Amino acid sequence: MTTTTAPAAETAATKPLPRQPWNRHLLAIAVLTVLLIPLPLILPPAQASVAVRVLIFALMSIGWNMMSGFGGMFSFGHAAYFGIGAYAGGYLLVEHDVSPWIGMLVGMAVAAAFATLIGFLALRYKLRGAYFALATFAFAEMLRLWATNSEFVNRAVGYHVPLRPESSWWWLQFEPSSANYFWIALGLTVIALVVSVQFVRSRAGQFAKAARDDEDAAAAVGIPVMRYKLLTMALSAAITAVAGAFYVQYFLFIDPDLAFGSSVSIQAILPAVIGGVATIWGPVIGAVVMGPLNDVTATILRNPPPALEFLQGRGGLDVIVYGVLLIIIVLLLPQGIYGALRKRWSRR
Amino acid sequence: MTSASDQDHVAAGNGGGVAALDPDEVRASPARTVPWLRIAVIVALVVVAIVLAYVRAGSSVVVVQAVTTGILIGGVYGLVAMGLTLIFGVLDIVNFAHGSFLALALFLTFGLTQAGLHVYLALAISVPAMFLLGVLVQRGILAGAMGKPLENQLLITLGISLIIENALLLFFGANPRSVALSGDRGVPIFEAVANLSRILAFVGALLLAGLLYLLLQRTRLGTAIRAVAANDTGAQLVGIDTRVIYAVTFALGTACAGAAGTLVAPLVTIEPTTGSLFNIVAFVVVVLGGMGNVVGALVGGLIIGLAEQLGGIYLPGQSPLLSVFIVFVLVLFLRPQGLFRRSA
Amino acid sequence: GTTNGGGGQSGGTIKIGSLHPLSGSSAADGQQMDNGAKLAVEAINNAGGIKSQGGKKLELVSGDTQGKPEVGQSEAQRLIQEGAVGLVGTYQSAVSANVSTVAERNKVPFVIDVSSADSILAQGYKNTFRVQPSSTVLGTAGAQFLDQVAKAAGKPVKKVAVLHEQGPFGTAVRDAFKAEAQKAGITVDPAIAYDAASVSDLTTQVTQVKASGADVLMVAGYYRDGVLAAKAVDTVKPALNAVYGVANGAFDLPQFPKEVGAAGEGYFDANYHADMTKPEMQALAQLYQSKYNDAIRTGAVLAYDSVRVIAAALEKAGSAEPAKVRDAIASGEVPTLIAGPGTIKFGPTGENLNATPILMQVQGGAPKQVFPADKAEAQPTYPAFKSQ
Amino acid sequence: MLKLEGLSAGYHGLQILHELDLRVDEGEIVAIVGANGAGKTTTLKTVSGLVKPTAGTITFDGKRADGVRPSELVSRGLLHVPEGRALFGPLSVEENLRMGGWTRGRKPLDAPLREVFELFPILAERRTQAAETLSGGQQQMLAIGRALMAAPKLLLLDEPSTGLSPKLTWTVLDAVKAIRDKGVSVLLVEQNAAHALNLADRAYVLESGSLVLDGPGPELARDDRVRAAYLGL
Amino acid sequence: MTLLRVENLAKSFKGLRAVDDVSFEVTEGSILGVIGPNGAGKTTMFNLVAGALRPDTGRVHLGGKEITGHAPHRITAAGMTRTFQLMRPFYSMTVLENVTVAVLAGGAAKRTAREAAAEVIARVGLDRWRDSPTEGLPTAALKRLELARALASKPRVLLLDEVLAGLVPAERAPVMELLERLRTEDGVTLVFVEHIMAAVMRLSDSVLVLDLGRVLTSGAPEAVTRDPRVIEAYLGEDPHAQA
Ligand SMILES: Nc1ncnc2c1ncn2[C@@H]1O[C@H](COP(=O)(O)OP(=O)(O)OP(=O)(O)O)[C@@H](O)[C@H]1O
Ligand SMILES: Nc1ncnc2c1ncn2[C@@H]1O[C@H](COP(=O)(O)OP(=O)(O)OP(=O)(O)O)[C@@H](O)[C@H]1O
Ligand SMILES: CC(C)C[C@H](N)C(=O)O
Ligand SMILES: [Mg+2]
Ligand SMILES: [Mg+2]
Repeated sequence: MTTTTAPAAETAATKPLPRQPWNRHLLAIAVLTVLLIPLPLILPPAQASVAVRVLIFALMSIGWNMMSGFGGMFSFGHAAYFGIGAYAGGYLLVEHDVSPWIGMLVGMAVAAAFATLIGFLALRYKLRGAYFALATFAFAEMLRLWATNSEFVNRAVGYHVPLRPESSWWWLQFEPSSANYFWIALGLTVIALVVSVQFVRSRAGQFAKAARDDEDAAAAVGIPVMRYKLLTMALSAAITAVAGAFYVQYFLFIDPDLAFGSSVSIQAILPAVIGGVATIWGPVIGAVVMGPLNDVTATILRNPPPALEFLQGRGGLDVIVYGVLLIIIVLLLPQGIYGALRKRWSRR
Repeated sequence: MTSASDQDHVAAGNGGGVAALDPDEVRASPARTVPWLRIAVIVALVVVAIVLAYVRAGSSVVVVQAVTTGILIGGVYGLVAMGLTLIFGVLDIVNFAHGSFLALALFLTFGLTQAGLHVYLALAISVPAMFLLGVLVQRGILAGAMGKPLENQLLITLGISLIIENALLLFFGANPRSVALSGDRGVPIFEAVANLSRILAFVGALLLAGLLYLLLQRTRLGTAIRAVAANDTGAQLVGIDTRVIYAVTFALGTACAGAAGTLVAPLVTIEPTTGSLFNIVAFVVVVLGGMGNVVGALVGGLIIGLAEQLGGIYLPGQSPLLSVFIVFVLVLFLRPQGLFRRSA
Repeated sequence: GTTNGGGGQSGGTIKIGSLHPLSGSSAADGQQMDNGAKLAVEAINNAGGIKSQGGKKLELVSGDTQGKPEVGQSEAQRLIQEGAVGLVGTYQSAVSANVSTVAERNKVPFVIDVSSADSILAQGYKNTFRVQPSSTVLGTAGAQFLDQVAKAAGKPVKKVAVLHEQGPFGTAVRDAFKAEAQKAGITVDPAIAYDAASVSDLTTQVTQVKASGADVLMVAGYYRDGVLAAKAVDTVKPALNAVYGVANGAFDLPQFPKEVGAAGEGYFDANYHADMTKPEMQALAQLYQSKYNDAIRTGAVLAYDSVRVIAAALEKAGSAEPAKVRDAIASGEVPTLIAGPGTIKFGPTGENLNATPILMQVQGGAPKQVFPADKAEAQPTYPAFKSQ
Repeated sequence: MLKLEGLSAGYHGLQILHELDLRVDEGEIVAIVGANGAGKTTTLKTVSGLVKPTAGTITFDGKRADGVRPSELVSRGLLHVPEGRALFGPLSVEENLRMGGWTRGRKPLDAPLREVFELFPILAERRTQAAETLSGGQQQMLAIGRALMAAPKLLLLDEPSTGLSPKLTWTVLDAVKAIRDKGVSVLLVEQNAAHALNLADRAYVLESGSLVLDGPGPELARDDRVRAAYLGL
Repeated sequence: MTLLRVENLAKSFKGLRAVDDVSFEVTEGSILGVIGPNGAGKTTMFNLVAGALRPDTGRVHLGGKEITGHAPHRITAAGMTRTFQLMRPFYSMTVLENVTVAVLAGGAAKRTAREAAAEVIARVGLDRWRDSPTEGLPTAALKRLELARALASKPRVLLLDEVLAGLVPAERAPVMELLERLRTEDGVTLVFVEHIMAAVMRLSDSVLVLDLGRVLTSGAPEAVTRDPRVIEAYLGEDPHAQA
């Protein structure tokens, strides 16, 4: 068939095709990176460590967003991939003295493979919506329970990363206040962001989005839906695994709960929802907002205004405030911060 | 009216003629038939599982006890899951705060028994009180997020649970409390024993499931709830005020948490976090039973209870929860919509 | 080097960080421990502060770990940032493991009050110390006490069934207990694990114990599951000579007999414990009761002792420089309110060399110290249950 | 019976309907015809309360009806059979119909049920079948039947013949006439303008959210502009 | 030359024979109209042919190769594409993006895909909506989008499920013209389900009538519509002409 011949009569002058935002996203990433590089040199060390935590948060969530946002497959079990990344790094380092960088790559590969397996089963058996979500959750829990009772990964004890006498890039270990941690985390996050931009603009990303919107229609236009869904899941898992692998090297300790616990899965969801699901910037913005929020509420309530003096030191109050803020943000900005902003812009 | 227009999308999707239906969706053609075959298969599988456990354990006492405990505790899981499944089925909310509502009911029950009331009489207060709270929470918070995606609801209810748990901590302190049932003792069942309070909780679960089933199938309110679950635009268009149904359904769900809280009060240590213990299992039960299906929740609870107890025999040294999740995933692969279909 | 150059000299006070689960599922213990630390600071300040530093007063800065390692980690970071020259905490082993790396890397001493996992001190860290006994010490001593008490009663133990939570704590206690018991010729079988975070009934497990014919049931776990175990034992009624906790989070607490009633009578617990025979301890218990309207738990006493460890080191070092405080802790010796053979004194790995448990038994509705004889408030009853 | 004055409405701040004036008298069939996307569905949704008007008034049966919830309007006798039908899929045919009688309260529904079955005998045959397993035409009949159960004074029908076989189209359109003959007013939107105009007592032509013509149905059917634009002749 | 051959196709849902022993052939470049009462099995038959459902028995050959039971995307790649009775756009995308995805799925290079998509859009007369989001698009535009997306994969056979339903008569004419052009200019073979008899009469070379899952009759349009069985089951006795 020839779509190129003879434009139909009803077409008037052809409008120029709309510009696409990808290169602008890449530019924004580049600018932001340059701006952020000096950050750890300015921040006091405590805030610098919050900044590293924010980046880990963002990284996890960028991964989640790829599968659940762009891919439309709601994962409630991203702890599985985070944990695989963390354990791959921890296990190889502690048991076999392998560099965490290699551990990271192995973690990515294993996480991607595991995601492909889960995805294949879940999609093969046509799990959808909440059923799919709970199935992913179940797999993460199975990993947690298995790790807790498996000699192979040191049971519930987990792994301590041995301290090295001196800083080393190869072993990914520096002075705790070293800016290198921030820079590495920043680098990894930037790579993940670029990967997600490239993914979304790629053939695969477009296919994944189409499959999310309507699986049957996607198949009907010729997209091998299963293949691209699995690809999306694998990529998503690999990114989140990087977060896990870095986490272990930064915090020097991992155990089954920290790696595979359900709160990890929630942490992967939180930034994306707060920032904006299925947007490039959502997870990052969400992480920047939610990462320090715990510390902020704790700090405010530790030195309460005189009227509330009696509340000082009462455990739980800061968590209450956190809960209230969480509800308010989600209610007021159901599409997330970036989602709301973008809507604003596009209105104008 | 964004929700009305969103809804239209859905309505157009499921009403526009047979061709709109997912070609692969399996469906029971006539409405409201009891799936006897499925029940028979489930029962048969359970029997096989028990026999295998017996072969494996070699001791009938342990297996009989595991089955007894599994059934009783499964009843409790079902009890907790019932309210959850109702909310899930009608409002499409994954209610993470359910366990906290249960904790609230535990503390309420504790307070009432301290004031001299018998535990089971506390039901007369805890159930209506939790119902009221449910109305307030739905109207006050969740109504603003109706029709929003799963993850938004999830975070909101997570926030609610953080607030409830920590408010309990703040006001009641962290020391564990307990409610004793006078005359609670072990009751022999074949070779096994079970506490009276557990048996009563189980009976309570059966009664509650029966009541909810009757409410949903036989009453005007129940019919309206099912209608809203099936198609809320349609429900509006026959004259049902969906706002009221949403609030009432959520409140019924929390009232179930209230009943569950009071019924399990003698079995558990009462702490602000006690309720969330049940959250994970309850979600599994809800999905297993088929979201929105009250009887499914009860059956799912029993299966999970048995899986947990028998799993300890099959996989010694592994956590019993592992077998719960294995059973869960296997069931999902066989029946991706849960064991029983939503409502109707 | 240290991230805080000045070493906590801000405002004329010296800051000590207290890190405990003030919310979450271990809040009851966490709050007790935080209170214990507060009382220690008050006592030291009332006695004239740190005399070698001109009577400088101590200030306790508290953090809430929520029982989560990652929160503990960031709170530790924050407290050090605020100028804490030493940390005490944290109750959960996983949290302490995380905090110990923070302490090590910032070179700020961290005195563990409660957290039993052996692995924490197996890392060769120089800045982490532990006042309470490790899981291994607890499990080993637990087996010895059981053997001795039973032999003394003329009914040597033949077979012990173990019911333990599946975390690092329960598993390590099980392993140590088993090894030591087998040395004494005791069979240990079966060993049944459960998930403390989610378990809601232990009847089947106790039935397994019953079927195994063991004469003693050893239980290593936390409070809630300890209560469940006691309830299950009451229901199933296995033919046991004793239910024997090792570092059990329930059996040595005053509220345990209140919660389970007569069913808890006779329960043993081999556990680190406040030495109620010491007048100073009795005074502290009274103070705690009047101030917080609650019975003091051993956790609070360990936190109290841990703060005193840091204070003594500040006194000895004559400086609030964390590195010097660390050295002073390592070489110091401090009296304790915990029942044990002597003072708190740390070995090369940071383990308290004099940390041992004692044996408690619920008698007349309250836990009593029953063994070794020099710490005993009452005689152990063995077999523990009259009916047998 | 129904009167729209200066009615405007839209979605998410985007205005679709522009100051409509429209009227339906007792016992009339009134049709709205218009191109795809003209706003026919939106008009019906606004009248039934599913979409909130941004300006103008709706009067139904002498009382204001704008800004009133759909459920309230139903109890006042205004019934809407929407595009897409909005049936209760898993419920049986009979349950769907009984739900239609919701606003009648606890009064027995056997009499109205019998009337619906008389109008659409196929529904009586399928009374225990789940609504979602019916064929397209049966679903349409069920949707109309469900609305009739509420004893409507005014029925809003949105494209009742879409996707129906020619034979079923006639069945449904005959039913509409029968309903009118029982004294129910009907406001009808129909993609098949020829059908609609021949059936209607009066009709309006809607173009881009504004009413541009009105008059007796058969008369409009002869109007050249209408023939060119909507009848494809 | 026969391009599409369907033999003895059957499919049951829980005992209901939705499609029962249906066979037919379509020659290259021809147009086959499929009619039948609601529930006759037309959409199900499309689902079987296009791979969305797996037949219980029977075979489907496309251009001499058997494609029975192949996954839908493979069938599309083999040259046969379908549209959906209810419009199913990719709702998060604009019209252009919808079609671009389909062009990409057809294997086109990324750099030229958008231009190619824009051309298809112009061709089906959707230019006005090209950059609009699909949400809130009028029915007519959505119908054309279905068509555009299907055309984007350059099919040899196009299966159209009620593309004209929901269009007012005036808007049917240009779509019908487009379909005719597809055949004459591009040589696409069309199989379409439609209830609007005017369109069936005008477009079809031959007509297949389904009833209760079986082939009731088939043949030239005029002959089929005079068949009393077709009148009884489908057209009805009404004297009015179909608009
Ligand atoms: N949910 C919605 N959100 C945004 N815009 C909408 C929505 N529904 C409809 N619209 C817009 O309103 C306009 C009118 O739509 P409406 O459905 O009322 O048309 P209609 O006359 O019923 O057309 P059709 O013949 O296609 O059913 C459409 O052009 C569409 O752009
Ligand atoms: N997934 C399914 N499960 C059960 N029955 C089905 C399923 N899909 C279709 N059917 C049944 O198969 C029969 C044929 O349906 P189909 O959709 O093919 O009809 P159709 O000819 O396209 O009708 P219409 O003209 O109304 O679109 C109907 O009776 C329908 O109820
Ligand atoms: C009961 C305690 C000795 C155990 C301690 N809370 C730990 O987690 O290690
Ligand atoms: Mg319309
Ligand atoms: Mg069809």
